[in-house]
Parts: sequence; structure tokens; C-alpha cells
Amino acid sequence: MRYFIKIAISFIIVLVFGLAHAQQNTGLRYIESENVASLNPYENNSLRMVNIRFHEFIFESLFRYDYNREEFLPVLAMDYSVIDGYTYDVKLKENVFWHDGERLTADDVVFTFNYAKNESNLRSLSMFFNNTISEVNKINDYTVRFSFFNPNLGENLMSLTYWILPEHLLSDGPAARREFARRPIGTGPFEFRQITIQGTGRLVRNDRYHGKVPNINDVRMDVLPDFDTATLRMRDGQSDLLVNTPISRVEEFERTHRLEPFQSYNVHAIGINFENPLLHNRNLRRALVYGFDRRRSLNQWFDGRGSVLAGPFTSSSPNYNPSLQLMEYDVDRAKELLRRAGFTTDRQGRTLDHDGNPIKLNLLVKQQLVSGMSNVIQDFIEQMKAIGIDVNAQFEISERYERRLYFEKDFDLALMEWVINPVYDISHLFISDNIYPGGHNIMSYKNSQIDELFEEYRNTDATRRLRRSQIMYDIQNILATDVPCIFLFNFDQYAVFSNRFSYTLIDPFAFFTFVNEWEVLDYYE
Amino acid sequence: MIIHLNFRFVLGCILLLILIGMNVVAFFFSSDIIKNGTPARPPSLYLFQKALYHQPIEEEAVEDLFSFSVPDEAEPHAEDLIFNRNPKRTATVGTEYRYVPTSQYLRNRASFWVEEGPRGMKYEDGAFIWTPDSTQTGIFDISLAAQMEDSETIRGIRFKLFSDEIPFYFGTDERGNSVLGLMIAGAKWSILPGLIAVLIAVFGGLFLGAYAGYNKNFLSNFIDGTTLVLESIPALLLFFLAAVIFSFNIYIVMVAVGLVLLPVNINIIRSTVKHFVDCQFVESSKEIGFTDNQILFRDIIWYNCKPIIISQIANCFAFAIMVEVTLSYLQFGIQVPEVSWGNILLQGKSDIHKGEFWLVFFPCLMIIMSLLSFYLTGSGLSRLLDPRKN
Amino acid sequence: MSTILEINNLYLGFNNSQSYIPAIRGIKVTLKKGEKVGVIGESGSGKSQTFLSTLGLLENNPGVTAGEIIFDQVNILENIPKYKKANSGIPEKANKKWIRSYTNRAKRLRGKNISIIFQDAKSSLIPYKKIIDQAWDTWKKHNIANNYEFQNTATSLLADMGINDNGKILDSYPNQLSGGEAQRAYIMLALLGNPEVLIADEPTSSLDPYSSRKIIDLLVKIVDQKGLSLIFISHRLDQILSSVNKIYVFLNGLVIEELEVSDINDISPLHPYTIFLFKMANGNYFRKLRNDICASSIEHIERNNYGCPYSNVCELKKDLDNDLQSKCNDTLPKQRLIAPGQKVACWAYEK
Amino acid sequence: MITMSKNKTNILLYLLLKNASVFFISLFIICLLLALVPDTAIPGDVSYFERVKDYLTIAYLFSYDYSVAGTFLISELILHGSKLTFTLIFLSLLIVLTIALPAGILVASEKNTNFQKLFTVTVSLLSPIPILIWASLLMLLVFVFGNMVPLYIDFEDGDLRTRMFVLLIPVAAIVLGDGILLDFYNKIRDETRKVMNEPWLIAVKARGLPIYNHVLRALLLPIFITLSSKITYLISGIIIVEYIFAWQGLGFMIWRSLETPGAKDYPLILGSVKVLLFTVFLFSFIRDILTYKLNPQLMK
Repeated sequence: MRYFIKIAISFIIVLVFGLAHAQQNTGLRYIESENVASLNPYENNSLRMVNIRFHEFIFESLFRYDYNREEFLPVLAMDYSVIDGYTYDVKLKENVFWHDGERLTADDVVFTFNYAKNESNLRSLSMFFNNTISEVNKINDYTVRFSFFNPNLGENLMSLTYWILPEHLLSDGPAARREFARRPIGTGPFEFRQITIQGTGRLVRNDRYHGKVPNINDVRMDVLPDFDTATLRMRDGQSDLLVNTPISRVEEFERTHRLEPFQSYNVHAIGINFENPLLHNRNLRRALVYGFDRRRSLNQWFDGRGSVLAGPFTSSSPNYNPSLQLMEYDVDRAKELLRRAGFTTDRQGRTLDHDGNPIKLNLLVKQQLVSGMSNVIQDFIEQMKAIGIDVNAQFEISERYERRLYFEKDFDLALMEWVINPVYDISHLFISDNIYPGGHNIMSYKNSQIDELFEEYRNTDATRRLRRSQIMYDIQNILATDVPCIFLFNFDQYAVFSNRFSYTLIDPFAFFTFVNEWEVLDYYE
Repeated sequence: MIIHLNFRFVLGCILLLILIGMNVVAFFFSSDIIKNGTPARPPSLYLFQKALYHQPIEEEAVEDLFSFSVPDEAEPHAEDLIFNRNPKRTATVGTEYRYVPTSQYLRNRASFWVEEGPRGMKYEDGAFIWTPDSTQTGIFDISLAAQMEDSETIRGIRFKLFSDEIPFYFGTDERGNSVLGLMIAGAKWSILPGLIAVLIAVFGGLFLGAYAGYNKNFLSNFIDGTTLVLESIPALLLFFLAAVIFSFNIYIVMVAVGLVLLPVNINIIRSTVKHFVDCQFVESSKEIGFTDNQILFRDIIWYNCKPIIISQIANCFAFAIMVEVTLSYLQFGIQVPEVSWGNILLQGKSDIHKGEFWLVFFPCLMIIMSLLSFYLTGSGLSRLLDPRKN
Repeated sequence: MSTILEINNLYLGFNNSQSYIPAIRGIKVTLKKGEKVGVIGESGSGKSQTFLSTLGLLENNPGVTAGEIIFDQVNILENIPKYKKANSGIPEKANKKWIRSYTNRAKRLRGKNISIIFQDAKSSLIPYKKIIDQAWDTWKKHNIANNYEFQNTATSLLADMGINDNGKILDSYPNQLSGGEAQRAYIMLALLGNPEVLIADEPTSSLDPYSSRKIIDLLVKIVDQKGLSLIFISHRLDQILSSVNKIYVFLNGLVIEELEVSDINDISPLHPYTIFLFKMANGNYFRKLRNDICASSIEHIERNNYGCPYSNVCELKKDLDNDLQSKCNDTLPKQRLIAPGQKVACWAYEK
Repeated sequence: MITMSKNKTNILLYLLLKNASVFFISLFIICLLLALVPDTAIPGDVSYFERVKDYLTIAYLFSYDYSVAGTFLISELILHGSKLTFTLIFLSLLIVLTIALPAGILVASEKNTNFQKLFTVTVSLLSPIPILIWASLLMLLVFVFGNMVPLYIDFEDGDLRTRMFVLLIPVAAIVLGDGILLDFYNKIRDETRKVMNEPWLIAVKARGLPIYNHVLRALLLPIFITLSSKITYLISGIIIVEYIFAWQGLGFMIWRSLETPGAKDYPLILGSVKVLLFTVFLFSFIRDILTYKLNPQLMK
């Protein structure tokens, strides 16, 4: 009996003094919210951001597209020469080695593109390669000849910005592929060490890296599904980097950590379903915009970190029309617009439509929201009630949300979020021939003028830059006045670093591209 | 034994009455329970606020009068700290806000003044006093300064002061809704949905269990088989499917809860009925001429199983509340515009490290209270009616 | 013939926080080596409780409040805490430490020195173990665990019991045996620890007359053969009269009469209650019964907790003078030696 | 349900058959339910019955190879997950028994002392509180006082002290939550009281033999009965604790693969569900055997 008492007391002591001090070094420990799906970049659902970020450590591509200077910079390749519009010759760097010591040769490049075209089960990627690249063949050990289907320089070079895989490891059958998926070998700045079932990934510095050898000596990725526990760990100092921080929670780290901003291309909007005849009325749509105080919500819930949108583009994208004026919050204007649209209001202040019953709109929302948006929705519902429109929120899990949005079109308003792709093409959202079940034009918005302008934009050559931006300006003006959807916010994006990291440049679409240039102070503050 | 029993039953009834009261209030005055005030205001009881920031506000040395920069050198050592008490952070319109900065001895030898504060706040005979009028509501950044006679360094502290018309005793959430109002509004999910689960689980359990226990034919074996199968399916999977397929309709989820609880009740009723069927008094009443149903329901169920049924009803209600709170916590139960304890708990969990504990503390308190109320009344009542005990 | 077990003025009582209810109020019992003692009394008069307390099986319900139990010159109830007035009815917190020491001392006697045979043998055998395993456990506890010797003693004991095909009995489960067999098996178990005192607590009440007569003869034979001393508790006088040499009569926690039984027919009990018991047994057999003071019928005796328990219906009391009558009603009668080998606790025989 | 049949093997076969049929029928029902889960990755034209059919093939033919993620074999994932989940389950059951067993026996042997009243009141007041509330309160306490977050990540590379600390908090949440402790305690106390008053036990005591082995033997069956009835609540409790403390066990895997949008990992879900159902099967099978073996009337 006495023996048990001793055990119990030792338990209690442990409980009270259970402080955990992980040992500090110059390593980078960052937190993700979900497990890395697959270590082979050409396997299914590898296009999630979590995988892309993890693959950036290990693999490298021939070229890299720089969004600020809008040009392709060489990584594994030295340069490219255009023989005629359809074939390019790419010269590889000489002294590049794989992590297991093999030398990078043209065979690897040829094998990678053939593998991606026919054997990869990532349908979207292999379809893209088969449409753009006709064939790839090797000239000599360090030059590869690519022949393409159409002469569009931008698109062709874009297809060369995908990871290169080692041919000597993957060429002999599926068993080798399975082994590669467990221990990937690349040419990147960091070597893969180990990934546990729990999701903790470990990488070690590649000292023979052909570019600048990184200062960080090892990288550790932890997976924490719950964001609150992630914040607690950051405050404890057990982690250094929080990659995707919800914008409403950034202020908690303001005084204790370093916030590294990077351009953000996410657009939040409330889509309007044009199949509902009531919403055809332009004054009603404009009243919705005027009736919702977007600036107050942005300041209150997101600390003002972002900008209210007047059009589909974010201020940092090149074709942004600065002369667009924002429809500021103005309740009387909204009510006046409703009156002009022919809606009457009853005693309780509810607006009645033409045949006399109060307007009821249902707002389709995805279930697990970015933490601040649920407050925005509640604000929206309250302020719509103020101008007499009764909005009720319907929450759905992401599968049913997408089915009701894309296929059944069973919604009046829908909270949507889209990311403008690197080539700033938003035509697929507003072109009328995208209005089929599953098409991207969710609002089923038909405007012939917009269609013509987008068509003209596609045909003008990339060099006539002034003409293209003028077309974009006209499109934005029309969209701003025609209100296909209520454009809400574009939030700034921050990565939260601990103070040990002094210089940390981030590429918005490929987070860890410049990880080898990051500087770490090697003492623990 | 009698005294002990009453204590449990009485306590349970009190808690149950409070819960039903909250439900009635939520039902009738549903619009104006939730009062609005300054967002994230701490509960106005000073005791709570002390627990809120368990270490007092840091005191900073001030270079010049106007800028309050945070000094780099180490913490000011304790003996020359002046403001060594935790200020009250909430004020109500009309009532006087009072903050006594330090002990009597220091107060005589130091001069205090309000560096930056709302109109009408002044330092008078040892305390900072301010009575906010009706226009002064919202969050004020207060910075107070003090200087000892013998030293020329000025010490100052800064904190936020929340002033409202109503003293929010339970504080407010990030949208400014009063937590007390949220608790009352959230109470409507505790009894109404539970009713459905009780109807299915208890009455289903009663009839099926009695039938399965009483006679031995194919149907009773079938019932035994289904209870075994239903018992082994993980409950949360069933709730997840019910919530997802019917787009988070809490009443359909309660039907799933009823199904999960059905096997437990069937087993209990069946074992008691089987136990009594072997007794002599069943054969004797058969000879007298009672019909089977009469024996089963009047003799066996009504006299012996009454306490069991009541404790089943109580457990069923408690389990229904638990399921509703858990699902809302995992964002699969009640969605945002509606108010539920699970949502507030989830919202509160993210502010714990900032010290704002009241969004976790009060929902937990309410959940514990409602569960205890059902549980205690159930077990108290079943003890009261138990023929064997007294 | 030295006295092996002696219980004098033992007080037992139910002592919970509200009240103190006396169960045994001062009992004096002596048992000599090799002697066979009969104990008679109505059920609930505390006869089995006194002898269970010698082995500490009562678990303080009722608890021992005063008195001494001496077995082989060792007093089990030594330094018993002083209880103000054992019969006063004032509750007192039970002294836990002393109770533990008392039960430990009593534990040492169990099985080795004193063993008990209970009423219903079938329910006092372990239902899920074979008889041989149960016997082996008891044997292993009290003697050197040697299988060969165990087999011999077990079979010889059973043979004494009059069972010859003992193979069947030993390896069967209790619920497969008949009443008589179970009782014999249980007696064998009780004797395995070769105790000195055997307490038989109504062993025959659940058996038919024929097998109970056989059981009693067996018991007497074994006791004489092994030289044990026997305490035979029963509420049927006729069964035990022939095989016992001393009889105690219990009533409501008191020994009201103690008489030696050397020769059956010249027994002359003095207390009306014992006279009635003897008449009920087989009245005509005893010549010296004084019918005049024998009670007519005893359906219901009101308990008189303070005076003589029999005082409410006593015939002797009618012709006593009133101060003796008041004594009868409120003070406990003392046991007094009237004739050689005969004591009675009754105020009528005061002079 | 246990009919009196002649020889022993016949009984064992009957019990095995009964529990195995329960296992397979509930697996079948789960496949039916899984086919109802909306999943965009599945093309629209696949009908409900086809989905049920291929889930059944996955479940019954034990045919799985790589998880959707591709990095690990399903068997590795399930092995790791069950290792975690069963450490939680068995450790919490162990602690529940080490608390309930002595307390039940102690309380049963002494007539209502104040220790018994105190213990009964505290346990019955603590137990209706669900695991979710216990977990969040413990998390709050540990963070405020220990300034540390007990997550599974520290478990792997922490030293013994952090390991015990990280393990202890979730287990404490399970032990205290959902009325598990109360049920065991009540059952054990009632059973010991019943056994203590058995006449044969007093006879054993009278022969000077120890009684604790008989008491424990009599308690074995009721413990298993409560265990097999509480196991389903324990599983849904485990899912919540794993979600909050980031233990990647079976429950968490089921929940996360059902919750994340995109292609759902059905082999993983069915694999983990099978393991959980197998534990339920095991517990009820042992319970049936014990009911048959320990029950004296059925002794042949």
C-alpha cells in the first residue's frame, strides 16, 4: 500500500512542475493545419497548398515565374532559346546534384515530363501538359528540346515551372515509385529526412545545394488541426512560423512576434443568383451594396488589415482600375433605391415586393468559416434587416455547399471566395458561356458587353499592354455599376514569425521559394 | 437515508426550475434578452476581474510626459513600484468608478494625476474617481501617472476601461452581446430538442423492452439482435451523418440520439421484466385471470419499473444536452446566427490565452448546471419511488 | 476436566449513532474439555450471536460492549474499553482500533481451535468449487500441505460420516449433493482443521427427522471419538436431550437456567419457561415436572428490556410480595446455584 | 439469450457466432450509412447502391493498399492510430478500475461511514459533466498554471516527464467524464454488498480462509458487463478528446477524414471502424463467456 502512495505523490509533482523546454537551435519549426497528403508531386490531390509548400523544400523546377517583374527566372535551367515559335531549346546547369549524389541530366527532365503527361494520376495537371507540350526529347546531356502546340510564350514557359523528378529512381516500375513516395529525392535546398504518421515532417539542409546554401540547418513541420492550440504553442515559443494565420487573429501576435506581410490575391464576395427573377432588379442589387457597411466590419473584425473591394481585382494586381469609386455605406440611398425599384414597405419596416409579400433571401454559407467571417455575416443580416430585407443564413458542409452552388444553383445569395490566378484571368467567372451546371459562372450573369470585352482581351497580343489594361478598366467599370456580386474584402496575408528570424522574403504563390535566403539569429532570445 | 435523499432531490428540483425559468424567458422575451454593450467587456464583479489578469498591469517608467515608450532595461524592481494594485476595468453610467492605486503610506509621499482619460476623471484624496454620464460609453484608454517626492522618475500605467449603461455581470462577447443574455437564449436548446430524444428512447425502450422481456418468440429475439447491433455502432458517427445530411437540423440529430439511447433502455427494461417474470406472483395472477398485457404493464412495469423509467428520462435529457453541446462545439450542431452554449464555448476557447476566461467559464457552468439538474432530479425521484428502499 | 471455553457476563448491543439496543445482557457459559453442551431458546434470543462472537464473525453488528471470552486461558476480549453502563442504552462511539484487535485475536481461533457448522449446509459450501478443492484449501491453511496425508484424513472422516463411495462426493459440486450428503461434507470440512471446540448451529433444522437423527448420532460419535467438546445450538429440545450433559436455556439475551443432565428422567427444571419447553418436548416422559407453575401458552412474550424478560407472563411472580415483584420488573435477575449442577436466574428463588 | 445446450464447445461456438454476426451486421449498417455521406470527388452518376457495394468490398474483403494520401499504407495508419487510441482507452479504464474497485469494496464493507457519503456525493456530482467540458476546463487549467499545451506532438520527442504529463491530461478527461467512474463504482459497490452477505462466504470466513479471492472473482462478471455497455460511449468520448488534444488516434482519423472536403479516405474510415467494432466484439464476447462460466447454475 505504501508503494502506491509514493507513485501517486510522484504523479502529482509531475503535474505541477510539468514544464517542457524543447532545446533551441537554428532550425525552423512551422505549423500546418492538415497533414501533407502526398510526397510525390504528381500523385492525386497533391495540389493542396500544404503539399506545395512542403515540396518547395525538396524539389526544383526549370524556371520560376516572378509575379512582380512578370518574367520567368531560370532555376535548374541556364537559359532557353526559341528556334521557331513552336520549339524551344533549354540548356541545364552543369553542377547540379540530386540529394543521393547523382548528377542532374537531361534524361531526368525528359522522364519527368513524359511521366507527368501519361502516368501521373493527377488528372488536371496531366491534361494541362498534354494540351500544351507535344513532345520532349534530349539533344545532349545538358540540353532538352521542347515542342509545343501553340506559339503563346507565356503559357509554354508556365508549363516548365513544374518540379523535376529523378529518372534513376522512378524509372523501374511501381515498387520504386512507392519507395520514392516514402523517401523523395530532389535537388532542392533541403533534404527529406522523415515524416511520421502523426504528420511531423523533418528536413535537413542540403550542403551541396547549387544555389545559396540556406542558413537554417533543419526544418520541422508540425500538424495542429486546431488553431487555438497552434496560437498557444507559438506563444510558448515551441514553434517559429505560423503559415496561414486567419486575419482576425493576427493582432494577438503583434507585440510578441514579427508579422511578415505578402501580397494577397484572395477575394471575398457575396454572389447574387441571377436565376432568381427578383434579383434581376439592378436597384435592389445596388441597395444591397449600399445597405451593408463593409468598412466598419473590416475595421472591427479584421483590425482594418485589408481593403474593401469595388471591383473583382485586388489593388496589388496590375490591371487594377484605380479610378473605381467605392459605393460607400449609405442607408437612405439604399432605401431610396428600393423605393425607386418599386418595393413598398409595411408597418414593421419590412420591404414588400411587387405582389406584396416581404422579401426573403437565403444566404448559402460554407460551414467551417475563416474565424472573422461569421461576424461579417451576422453584421450583414442585421444591416439587411435594417433596410427591411430578411436574410437567413443556411450553413452547409463544403460538399453540399459546392453541389448547391455549382450544380443545383439553389441559393439567392452565397458567400464566395476565390483566388485570382497568377495570370490575372477572371474571365471564367463572368463569361456567359460558362453558365452550365458545374461552370464557374456561378451567378449565371449574362452581359454581352462583358463577353465582347473579354474576347477582345484574349485576342490582343501580350505586347500591346496599354490596350489590354484599357479593356480591363472598361470591364471593371461595367462590373462595378452592374453589381453581379457584392464585392467584400481583400485581406492582407501575414506569416507570423518568431523574433529569431530577421530576413524572411515570401512568394505569395510559392511560400518557401526564398527559404534559402532567410536569416536566423542563432541565439534564443 | 431520508435526509440524504431529500437533499439530492431538492437540489435537482431547484436547478431544474432555474433551467425551465430560463427557457420560458428565452421563449417569451426572445428579442430583447441579449443586451448590447462594449465588446469583450470583462464581468463587472471585481473578484472575476482579479482572476482575469492574474498578474497586475506592468508599470513603466516614463521618459517624458507625453510618450509612454516601453523601456528596454529589466523589470523595475519591486520596491520602487507605486501602482501595485490591479485596477477595476469596468464602469457603469451613473455609479462612481473608484480606484485606490496603492497603500496609504505611499499615497502621502507621491503625487498622482490622470495623464489621459475620459472627461471628468480626477484624482481626489487618495483615489481616482469618475462617474461616467450617459454619453460616455465605450472603451477608454486610461493612462495614470505618479511621481514620488524624492525621485524625479515618473511612473505610469495604462489599461482599457469599459463603460456601459448596464453593469454586465457576466461580461460580453466579441460582438458586445451580454453573456447572461446569451446563456438564457442558449437554454432553449436544452429542453425542447431533448424531448424528441426522450420520446423515442424511453417509450420505445419501454414497449420494446417489455415485449422482449415478457415473451419468447421470434420478435423478441429480433429485438435482442437489433439492440446488440445498435449498441455497437459508434454514436458520434451517427450524429455526424444526421447533422450533415439534414444540414444541421438539430431536431433530426435528436432522432439519432433517441436511436442511440434506445438499446440501453431496452436492455434495462428487459432485464427487470425478465427478472419478475420468473417470480411466483406472475403465475398466480395468471391463474386469477388477468390478461398478459395487464400483468405486464400493471404489475411489472407500473410498480417496479417506475423508478427506472424516471432515471432513464433524466439520463436521456442529460445525454441530449451533452450531444447538442458537443456537436455545436465541433461546428456541426447549431450554426452562428442562432445562440448555443457550444458555439460560445468554441468562441471563448480562442481567447483563453488572452486571459478572457468568462466565455469558457459561464457556458461550462450552465452546461454543468443543466446536466446536474436533470441527473439529480432523476436519481432523487427514482430513490423516492423505489418500493424496496424504504 | 479443565474448562476450555468460558464466556462470563458478555454484553452485546446494536450501537449506532441514534440509539443503543442491547442484544445480549450478561451471559455466563462455561465449557469443559470433552463436554457436550446444549443451548436452547426461541429464535432471536441471541444464542447463535454469543457463539459467533467467539469467532468475531459478527462484524460489530451487534458489537461487543463488555465481558470476557476466555479460550485456553487466553482472553479474546482483553482490555475492552470501559462502557459506562452496558445496559444503560446510552450510545457510545465504537472504538475501531479495539474492534480490529479483537477480530484479529478471534481470527486466530477460526478453524484451528473452534469451528462452526451452519444451519443450511448446501448454501454454506462454495457453489462454484468442487468439495475436494474446498477441503484442500481448508487443509492447506491449518496443516502442512501434504497431499497424501490430506487424502487419508478426508476419506477417513467421510468414512466416519457413514459415506463409503466418497469418490463421487469429493469431486462433485455442492448443488449436485442431497441435503444429508452436503451436511456430512460440511462437517468433514469443519473437522479438517482438527479443532478442539465444535459449535453446531442448528445443523438439523432444514433436514427431515430421520436424517437429522442420523446426523446427531454421527456428531456425538465423532466428538467422543476425537475427544472434542461440542456446543449444540437448537430450538428442538427433544433431539439434543439424549446426547448432551449440560443444558443452557436462553431467553431474550439472558441465560435464565442452566441444568446438568446426568440422568434423563430425574430432571427437575425450576424456571416456568424451561418447564414449558420440557413439557412441549415430550411431557409425560419427565416425572418431576411441576405443572402448577408451568406456563399455559407462550404465543407472544413482550420483551422486557430492563427486568426479567419473562416477568410479564410469569406465574411465579403472582404470589411474590410487591418489592420482589418490582425487582422482577426492573432489575435483571442474577444466576444463583440452587441445587448441585443447577442454576436459575429468577427473583422467586431469592431466599 | 443463452440457451442451455449440452456440451461446452457447442456453447462457445454459439457465443462466437452470435457476436460475430453482430460485428458483421453493424459493419454492414455502417457501410449503408457511409454511402449517404455527400462527396464531390465521386462523379454524379455513381448510384447509392454502387457506393454501398464498393464500401462492402473494401470492408469485407479486407482489400486495401495505399491510403488516398499515398505516403503510408492503410495498415500503418491504422496500426499507429489504434496504438494511440488503445493507450488512451486502456489507461483510462485502468485508472477507473484502480479508483472504483478499492473504493467500491471499502464502501461496501463499512456501513455508511462519512467517507462513503462523501465519496458517493462527489462522484455522482462530478460524473454527469461530459468529457468535452472536462477537456476544455483541464486545457484551461493546464495553460493558466502550467503555461504549457499538452499535445501529442510533445509526446514523441519529450522526456519521460513531458510524456507522462501529455498522457495524463486526456486520460483524466476521459476518466472523469461521461459517468464512467460512477457506473463502475455503483456496480462494484452493489455487487460486493451482495457477495458479502452470502452465507457461504461467512462459512469460508468461519473456517479462517481469506475471502478477497472470492470477492474479486464475484466482481469479475459485473465489471465486464458495465465495460461492454460503456464501450460505445467511451468511443465517442475518445473522438472528442483526440480532437481537442490532437492525438491522431482512430477516432480522430475517422472524424478528420469525414470532415475534410475533397476525396474522403474510405479505406481508412472503414479500417478504423472495423478495429473499434472488433473491440466491442471482444468485450461482449468475453462478457458472454464469463456469464456462462462464472454462473454456478449453468455449471456442468
